[in-house]
Amino acid sequence: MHELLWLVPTLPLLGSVILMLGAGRLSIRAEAAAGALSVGFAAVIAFTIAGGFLLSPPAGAAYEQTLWRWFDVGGLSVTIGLRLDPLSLVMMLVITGVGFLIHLFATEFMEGEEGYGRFFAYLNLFVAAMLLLVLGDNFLTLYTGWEGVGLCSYLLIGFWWRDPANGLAARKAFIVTRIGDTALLIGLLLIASRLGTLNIAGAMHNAAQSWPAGSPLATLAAFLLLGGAVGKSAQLPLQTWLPDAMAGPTPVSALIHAATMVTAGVYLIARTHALFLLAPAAQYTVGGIGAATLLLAGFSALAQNDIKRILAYSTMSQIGYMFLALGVGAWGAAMFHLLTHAFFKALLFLSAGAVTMRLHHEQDIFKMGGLARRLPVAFWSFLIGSAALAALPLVTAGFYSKEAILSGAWADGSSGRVLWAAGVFGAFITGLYIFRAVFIAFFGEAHTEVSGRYGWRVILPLTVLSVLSVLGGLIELPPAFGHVTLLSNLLAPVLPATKEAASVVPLLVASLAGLLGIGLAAVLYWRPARPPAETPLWRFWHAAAGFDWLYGRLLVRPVLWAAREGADDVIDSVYDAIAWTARTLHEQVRRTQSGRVRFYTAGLAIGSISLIAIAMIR
Amino acid sequence: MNMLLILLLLIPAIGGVLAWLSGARHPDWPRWIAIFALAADLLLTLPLIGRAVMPGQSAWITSIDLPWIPQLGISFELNLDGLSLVLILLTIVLGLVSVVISWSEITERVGLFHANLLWATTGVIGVFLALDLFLFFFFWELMLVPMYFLIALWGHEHRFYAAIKFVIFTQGSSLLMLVAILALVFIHQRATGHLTFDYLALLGTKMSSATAFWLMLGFFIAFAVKLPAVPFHTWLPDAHTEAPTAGSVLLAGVLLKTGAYGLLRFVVPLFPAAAHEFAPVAMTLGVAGILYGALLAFGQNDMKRMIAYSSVSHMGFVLLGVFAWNTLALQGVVVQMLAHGVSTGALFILVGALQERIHTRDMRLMGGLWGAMPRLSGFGMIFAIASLGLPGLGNFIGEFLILLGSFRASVPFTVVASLGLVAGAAYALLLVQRAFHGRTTAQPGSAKPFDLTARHIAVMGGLVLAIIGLGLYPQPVFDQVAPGLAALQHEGTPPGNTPMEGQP
Amino acid sequence: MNAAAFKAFAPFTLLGVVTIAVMLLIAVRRNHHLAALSTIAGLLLCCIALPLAAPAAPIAVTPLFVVDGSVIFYSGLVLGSALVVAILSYAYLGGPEQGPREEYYLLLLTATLGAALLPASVHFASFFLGLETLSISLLGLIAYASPREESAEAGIKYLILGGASSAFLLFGMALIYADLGTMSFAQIGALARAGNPHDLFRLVGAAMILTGVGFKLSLVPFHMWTPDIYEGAPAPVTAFIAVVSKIAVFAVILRYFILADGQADASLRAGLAMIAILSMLGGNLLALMQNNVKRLLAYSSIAHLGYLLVAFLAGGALGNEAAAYYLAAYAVTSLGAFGIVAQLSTPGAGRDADRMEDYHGLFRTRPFLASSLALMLLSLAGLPPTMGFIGKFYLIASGVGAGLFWPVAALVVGSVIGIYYYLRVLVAMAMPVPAARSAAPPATAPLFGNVVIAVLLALLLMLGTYPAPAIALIRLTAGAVAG
Amino acid sequence: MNAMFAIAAGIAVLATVMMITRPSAVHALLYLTVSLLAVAMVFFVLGAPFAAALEVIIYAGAIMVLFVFVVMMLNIGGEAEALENDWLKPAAWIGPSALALLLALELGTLAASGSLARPAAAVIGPQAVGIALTGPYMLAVEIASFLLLAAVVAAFHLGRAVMRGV
Amino acid sequence: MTAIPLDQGLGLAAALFALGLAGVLVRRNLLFMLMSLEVMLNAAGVAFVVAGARWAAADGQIMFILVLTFAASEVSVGLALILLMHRRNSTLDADASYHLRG
Repeated sequence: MHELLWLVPTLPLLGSVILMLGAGRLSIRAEAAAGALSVGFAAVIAFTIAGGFLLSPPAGAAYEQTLWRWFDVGGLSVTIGLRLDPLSLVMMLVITGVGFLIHLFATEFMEGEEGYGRFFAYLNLFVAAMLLLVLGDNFLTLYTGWEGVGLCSYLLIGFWWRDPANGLAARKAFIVTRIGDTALLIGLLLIASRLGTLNIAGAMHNAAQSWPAGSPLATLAAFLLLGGAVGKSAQLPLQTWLPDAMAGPTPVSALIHAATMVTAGVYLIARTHALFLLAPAAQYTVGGIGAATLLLAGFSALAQNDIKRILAYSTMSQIGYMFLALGVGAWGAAMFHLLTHAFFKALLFLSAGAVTMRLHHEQDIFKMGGLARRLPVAFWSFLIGSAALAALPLVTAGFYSKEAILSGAWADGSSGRVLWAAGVFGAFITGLYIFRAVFIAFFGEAHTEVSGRYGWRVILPLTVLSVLSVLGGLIELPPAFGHVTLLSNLLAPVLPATKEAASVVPLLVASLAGLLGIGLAAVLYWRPARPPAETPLWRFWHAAAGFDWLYGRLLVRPVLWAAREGADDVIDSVYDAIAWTARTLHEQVRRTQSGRVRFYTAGLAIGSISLIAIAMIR
Repeated sequence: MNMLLILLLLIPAIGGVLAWLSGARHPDWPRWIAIFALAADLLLTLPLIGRAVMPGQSAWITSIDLPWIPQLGISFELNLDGLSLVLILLTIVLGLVSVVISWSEITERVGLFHANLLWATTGVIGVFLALDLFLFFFFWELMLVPMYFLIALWGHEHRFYAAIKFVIFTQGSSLLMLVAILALVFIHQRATGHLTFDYLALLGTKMSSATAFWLMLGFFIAFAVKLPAVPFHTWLPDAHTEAPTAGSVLLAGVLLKTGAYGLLRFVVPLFPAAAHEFAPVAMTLGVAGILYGALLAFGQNDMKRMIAYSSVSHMGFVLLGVFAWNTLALQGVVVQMLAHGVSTGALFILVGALQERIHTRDMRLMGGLWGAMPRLSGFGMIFAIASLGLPGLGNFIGEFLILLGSFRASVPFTVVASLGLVAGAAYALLLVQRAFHGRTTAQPGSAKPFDLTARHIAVMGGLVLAIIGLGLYPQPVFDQVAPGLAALQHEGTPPGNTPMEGQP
Repeated sequence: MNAAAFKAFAPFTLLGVVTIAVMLLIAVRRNHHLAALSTIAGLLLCCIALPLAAPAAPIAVTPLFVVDGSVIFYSGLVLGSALVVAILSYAYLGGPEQGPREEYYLLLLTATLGAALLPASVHFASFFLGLETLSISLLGLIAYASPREESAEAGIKYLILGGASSAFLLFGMALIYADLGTMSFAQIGALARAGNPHDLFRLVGAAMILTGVGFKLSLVPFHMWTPDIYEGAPAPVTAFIAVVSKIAVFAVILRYFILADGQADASLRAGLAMIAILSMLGGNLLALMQNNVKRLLAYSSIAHLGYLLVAFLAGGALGNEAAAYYLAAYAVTSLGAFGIVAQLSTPGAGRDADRMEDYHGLFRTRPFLASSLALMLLSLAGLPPTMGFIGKFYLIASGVGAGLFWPVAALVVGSVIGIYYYLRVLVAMAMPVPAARSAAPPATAPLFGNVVIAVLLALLLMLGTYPAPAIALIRLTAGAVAG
Repeated sequence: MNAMFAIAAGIAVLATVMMITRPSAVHALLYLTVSLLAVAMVFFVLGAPFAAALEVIIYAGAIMVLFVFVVMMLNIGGEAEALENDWLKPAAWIGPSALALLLALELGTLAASGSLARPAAAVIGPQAVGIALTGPYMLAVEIASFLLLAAVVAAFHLGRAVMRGV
Repeated sequence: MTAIPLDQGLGLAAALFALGLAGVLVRRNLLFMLMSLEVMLNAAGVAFVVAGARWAAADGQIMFILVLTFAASEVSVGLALILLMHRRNSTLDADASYHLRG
């Protein structure tokens, strides 16, 4: 069964190629079928493989499949190969499973849009690239997937190409993440040069062999990889692109900017945790970045009115939790949260999409209102998602995964306590901002017309994801609740065990913080009157602490200025000057050709007199 | 007597004459003659592929050495190794592409056009084959003339200016090279009493390090101009912009490669110590080219100019890689050359097609072309992202290996150079945004722009396959050029240095 | 003068006889075709006779002359070029009646005689006489009466400037004679090498001779007459001045400096190097934006003579070979270029086809001539596959071999400037045909001329791609002068 | 110093100075003739009677007659003289004269460097010259005849053009 | 009959030569220029005769004869040209017509 692994990324790729080549020739139904079914089949195969994997794990808990030798140059051999181990297995399941659901949703959501086939071509390509990213057995394959998802993200954010604003957002996303990618690439160069291989497992092995803990090279390498991770996962300081990325169609936001691609950074760090263990400084930084991002994003989410932007900031914030978990060595917890987050965030986006597709793409929560009764399906889905996001204790998946993170942080000594505190405060904010959105959008007076009905292709994904958001947490329960460790067991061969807090106190505090947030939201926004006043503080958080402004001044404007001013190529003016000199000299010497014979004779005489002088002086 | 290499030169040369003569009566004959000539060349070359890849064999696949000007120690010496072979294949293929895409663009003086095209191809093939320094110089100069005519006669508005600029830059620098060649030959003659222009004999000529430096510089400048490296690049945007599409394709795809080839074949092996001393300067120029080219590409409004500056940026990688001088970097250079030839050539073809349809290259007048020409735009997108170095496409392999190689030679240069990847993304996506995306503007001068024709689609499809092939399975290229590069590397490593090879 | 010497000198005697014969023919019957064809035949005869004299070489013919390999090469080049000019003249003058044309051929023959004798001269007397026979004949040719206004003006300029330069030349000779008591090159060299206390006379004398020679070779700063006379003279005469007189004078000065050992002197070398550099840069700069093709070629010839001086300065076997090859290349190319100008012109038109506008659209209207001119220009620019390319390579080789840094640098810079204006002409030929110009081709019968140009073109390409035979010939003949 | 030489040389120089400064062509020609005659005297003193004779006969005689003939043909009158006076402003002659002076200085310095041996006093008569002319210089005479032929043809042709009024 | 020192003879030649040059440079009338040219050539002839006297050889005088030949040729052709010029332009001003320039 494992032998079919190569089909998992290939099927979506095939779907994409078919859609591209068939552009303009296929019917809408065929396009929808090609788009959704290719991922569906991939999911089926993935789940079958997973079943096989769980029932009879291969030796070393990893299955490797080499497709072909990419290149072998100067002692560096790189293959295009896939590696299935528990970590990539989890990721593969999320990508294909959630991916399929979102594709299904999109076939209905995108109906009537121009470029229907193109949309699915890009989306399929994305799935293929994402699968390559997580399945690749070496850094270069990973990087290929990494860049591939970046490209697809670019293409999909700018899917509605007629509006230049979308193009700008798309380019911003690509270029900002490319900055991180470049750091990653340099990291790969370092690894390839110093460790002699780009195979991930091999490199990790060699690193542990040749680099002592805390060695500068290991730290440097870890920081470079972290650079890539923060770019892709929209963490500080490369977080600015994610909110703008919401310009893409909502299924895109759900798939790429919530469930899968943005978690690639988390995956990367988890994948290379051996390196981070050698570089404590880098690991602390990971945790610090996570904590800072989750707070920053939480506050920013509070100051947004656009439902998708709220969700975007919440994504940043939740990935911050995952980073925090990675920073404190709670590897399993990070992956657990990644998993549950994929469910409930996809659910949130899809239900938000389900709302907006009935509201003529109105995304301002203050223009919604009272939707709970009019769009019950969307309401319940959104509510379940919000509860999971706010980690409503006991009944949601988000609760268990977030508790796992916070418990890991609590257990990680004094610096972990600080991060724990940040996480708890973040939990409070999360409850506040998401239920602010729930109350404003779904309760109170209606402001906008609602039209149409949902088809099964919308309802089915919402239902499945709702179920997963509720029950998904049960695979991993803390000691206080029966200590189920299905996921940890699965991941045990690839990730070190997570430290867990023995005490119940932190758990209670964190639960209470979330509830407090929800409660405060209920108090404040049960009867929302009008959009918030634009105080300086509000503007500050609305603009996510002004990073865009700062980067604009520091980087974008100078480059634009230089490009505009330098467009005529200053170097060329040097050559122009030479040409001008030649022409001027020509004009000057040409005057000597006056046509007057006496002048010419004088020239002759002068020449001769000079020659005689040279001969006489010598 | 192995006539193969001579045939390789004779067929396009004679084809050129025939094309010229036949053009007066039958406008289509020159096209077919050109296609047949190039196809015949291709057929001759194909059996050579895969030869001399076994270790332990001589790097030369085939060679020929005829007396030419025996009085001056000059012989008609052609040698083919994997590197030459790969570049010749690129030349022939892009030559064919040029013929096909000129079918509807060139309607005046068809005979002369194809004659020049074939002669330029002849010159370039000669450059890649010649191992006698004089013969090399002969071909080096020979390719200049038809290229000049291609730009000056069939170019756009400022074609004369651009063509003359092109010739003056190249000619000025190549005369420096001639002086250096002669000085080298005389030094060799004084040392051995033997007057010869044979490259293989001149390898390892002993001279003082100051002399070696100046001679190396003479060669370097000639190749740096052709490459082009900052600050000798300014002819390129003009030449590219004003040339007809086929001219731009040949310029970008093939002519620039002769500069890189010269650096590889001559500069470093002939003057190993001087070249290694000079490497930091050359790498600085390379990095400067990468960033400066990208910045200027970003600032252009003329689409062809933008692509031209992107070429400067890409060739900066080549310069960086050559002077990193290790297997990884050199292999990267080869792939980068091929990939740049394909991707930039393709972009020029698209701009040409676009200009044929909407009569402008100014991106301020474009926008939203995706609606009217989805195929053209789709291809444009593919090659734009190829040129920004997306993994899976050929350019990435080149850039990655160059960076990996140069990382071993110098970390700071590599780090700065990799910023070029970000800059590349900036201009490539801007191109896509300004031309294909955004609001549809009124297209000047055309009622209804039509999408690519079948002929163009076939060509572009082929180029897409080529760039993907290079990106996903470049190993045949590596195998093909490895022996040649190994020999070069052996020559080009100064005795004191241990080659930066083997286990990393 | 014994029999062997007489035999060796026979080609020159023959040329004299031909001149007299043509004169008598004209006296008997004035006919353009007759005069032209007899001149052409006579020159052809001389060309054939020259190699037949080879077995006797090297041999001294009175103290004034010598016949050796170098003479056979350079005089052969002179005679061949004169033959080409004669044929071009026949085509040029072959139009409708414009007055007497027969004397033209007579003057052409005397000029050729003077020029052909120069490479053989080894004495001031023969040097001077050959030079002045050439000059006086040229004076007549330049001013050759025609409706063209400029001819007379050009003649006057040549008269005054040529006279002044000849005076300088003579005075210089007198100084050397006063010092050394001999006018034979070889004896001067012997005395100079023996160590003469009054070197100053010899050097100043050489400087003044250089003035006269520099004038004839149109080297900066003695060059100013060149464009005016080139423009004013009829096109075939321009070709004659540009090629024949240059070859002859260069050959004699080469011999003088080799025999009299002038190259060994540092100050003279410095002066020559300066002249070379000034000529290369000045000539090219003057030509840069020139819009008259004849003037442009004139300026370019200034530069080319400057290039030649590099080989001259380099000396040695390689320098002499380079000079010989470059002169041959220059002869073929310039004859071709001016020949094409002549082919496009008629004396009846009032002026020659020398404005840039006359060349617009030439690729379309006269494809053969345009393509030929294009190749000639490429050769002048030193681009392959032409003789000019090999020639320039040879020159740079000699310069580099002799370590002449500054002259070689000037050569490179000059060549780069040169490219610009040669290509300007190419560009002009590629321009659209101006509507105003009448499409009627010139009235002359250009067949002869076209054949000659085709032959030159063939030479240009053959020796440009396979120069080995030419180099072998030069080694056999002109290389011998390196004594 | 030989007095004869000094006087003749002085007359030659003075007459030449006069010649180049006279506005009237006829006056200038006369001065030139005087100068040439003085030079003939110098030749005689130098022991070259044949050269002296030729100087008188050909230069002062034949060539000057040609000039006179042309001056008469052109009928240059007072109007032209006024024009010449106008042209002979200091501004016009100072520069060229300085140039000529410089040349004179150079050549004078050279001559006065004086290291050349004083020649033996000997007369080289017509006979010696004749023998040399028919001996080593035989071909020179032949070529000189072609020089004259060329001059005759050219002058004839141009003169005929003058007559035809082209 | 005493021998004249060479420097004096050459001095005379130099003076005449320079004067001739001055004449060519100063005068605008073509006739005068031609006359001045004759002076220059004559000066060269003087130099030859002086040199010949030094070496007591016929060569100097022979060169003088050749110079004379040349001078005569030059004058004859030159005068014909001047006549032609005058016929066309009605002036002898050397600066009057200079179409050929640039």
